[in-house]
Amino acid sequence: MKIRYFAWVRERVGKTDEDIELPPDVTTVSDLMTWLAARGEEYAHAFENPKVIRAAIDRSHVRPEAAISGAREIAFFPPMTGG
Amino acid sequence: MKIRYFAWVRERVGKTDEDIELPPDVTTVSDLMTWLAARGEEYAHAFENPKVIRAAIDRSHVRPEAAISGAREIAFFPPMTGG
Amino acid sequence: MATIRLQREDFDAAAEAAALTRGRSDIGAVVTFTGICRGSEDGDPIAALTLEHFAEMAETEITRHVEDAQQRWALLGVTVVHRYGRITPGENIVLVVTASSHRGEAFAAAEFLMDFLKTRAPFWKQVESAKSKTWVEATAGDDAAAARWEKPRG
Amino acid sequence: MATIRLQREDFDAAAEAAALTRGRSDIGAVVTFTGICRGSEDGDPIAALTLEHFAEMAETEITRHVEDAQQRWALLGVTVVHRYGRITPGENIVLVVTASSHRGEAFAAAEFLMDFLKTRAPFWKQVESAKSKTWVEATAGDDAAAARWEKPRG
Repeated sequence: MKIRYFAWVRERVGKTDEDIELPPDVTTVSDLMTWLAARGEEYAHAFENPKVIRAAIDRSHVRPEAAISGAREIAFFPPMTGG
Repeated sequence: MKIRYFAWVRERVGKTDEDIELPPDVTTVSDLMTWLAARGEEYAHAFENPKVIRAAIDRSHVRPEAAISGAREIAFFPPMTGG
Repeated sequence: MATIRLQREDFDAAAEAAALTRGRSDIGAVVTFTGICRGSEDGDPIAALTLEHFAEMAETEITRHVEDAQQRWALLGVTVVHRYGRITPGENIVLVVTASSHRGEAFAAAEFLMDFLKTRAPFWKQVESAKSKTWVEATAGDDAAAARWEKPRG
Repeated sequence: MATIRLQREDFDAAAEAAALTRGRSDIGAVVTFTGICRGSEDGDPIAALTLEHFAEMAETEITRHVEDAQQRWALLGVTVVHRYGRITPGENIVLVVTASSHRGEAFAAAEFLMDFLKTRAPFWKQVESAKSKTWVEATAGDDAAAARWEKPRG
């Protein structure tokens, strides 16, 4: 599955995107944040406060409890500050 | 006192403005409309429904009960439709 | 800090907006409202609108409402231009430009000024069609829009 | 009937508004909102803003909100242009133009679109000052502004 990072999530993780094989017990966006946070120091830093991180599955905003099965691309980013 | 007319009030009265000597018992805007309406057919037509006519004393909107003493100029017109 | 003009000629909305922001870096939001003469009124085609106005009072009233807007919101610039005379479909009628640090103030002030121009500025529109000339009637909707801004009486 | 563009280059607000109204006589009201980079943030001078964006999602999200606005209000034209990349004080950031027969719809749609661009479009602003680069934090005020438009859930 393709994972993309933006803004300070991207800066902390240290990459814009990556392809990852997920274990079968990672079924929601929230699970995925917990799983990513355990991958290393930079991920732990990026996901230290999952409440402030927003997610999109296949370019639509989703809540942390959203299921990720069938997703092609999941993006993580801070709250938007456009406009 | 100078009286000015605008839009369909002007069209009905048939003039843009005039100088009038008012009798002392005409003390409010409402009195003035009643007094003007008795001046002739064109005035009667213009002021046949005083409720829909707006007035300004010295370029400020006023209500029909406003006193006219001290006024230099009184204007009558329909509700505004600018913008 | 405010430009108010009543004029027969057309205006250039972009030039007016540019004049408000030129050389400044404190403005974060500019709202421009342009009112345009439509080609039909209640479904009937029109040839033109003629705007009659009470010039001296219009200037006074618009100035008063611009000052009121400046007290209500932190505005960094305001421009109001209102045309009079004969205006054909597609032509501009009125322009309001408001500038502020933040968008909320600029939007609110522009709506406030337009609502007051519609109901309190001494302008009257006459519609000219192929068969007649008729004065536009004031609408309850415009009065309701203006009433939103009324302050509670103390 | 809608133009949506994400671009690095500046835009010409006047040209975009003119493009919406050209050759038409059904439009009575045009609202143009321009968001501009201010020279200071919370009182501290800034050198520039850098806007990062998620391009494919931004297009999808903006299109969705433009379609929502078109269903809510009788719009005769909508243009949204959002810049990304490095933007210095005084430069344009975002443009929303809405056209309608009547002013109420044009104002409401422009405010709606701006509130959603602020809170839902995937853009992130980084402030560059003489001493640091910091990401702008989302504000509760912007969330509240966007929440005004939420439909009651059935």
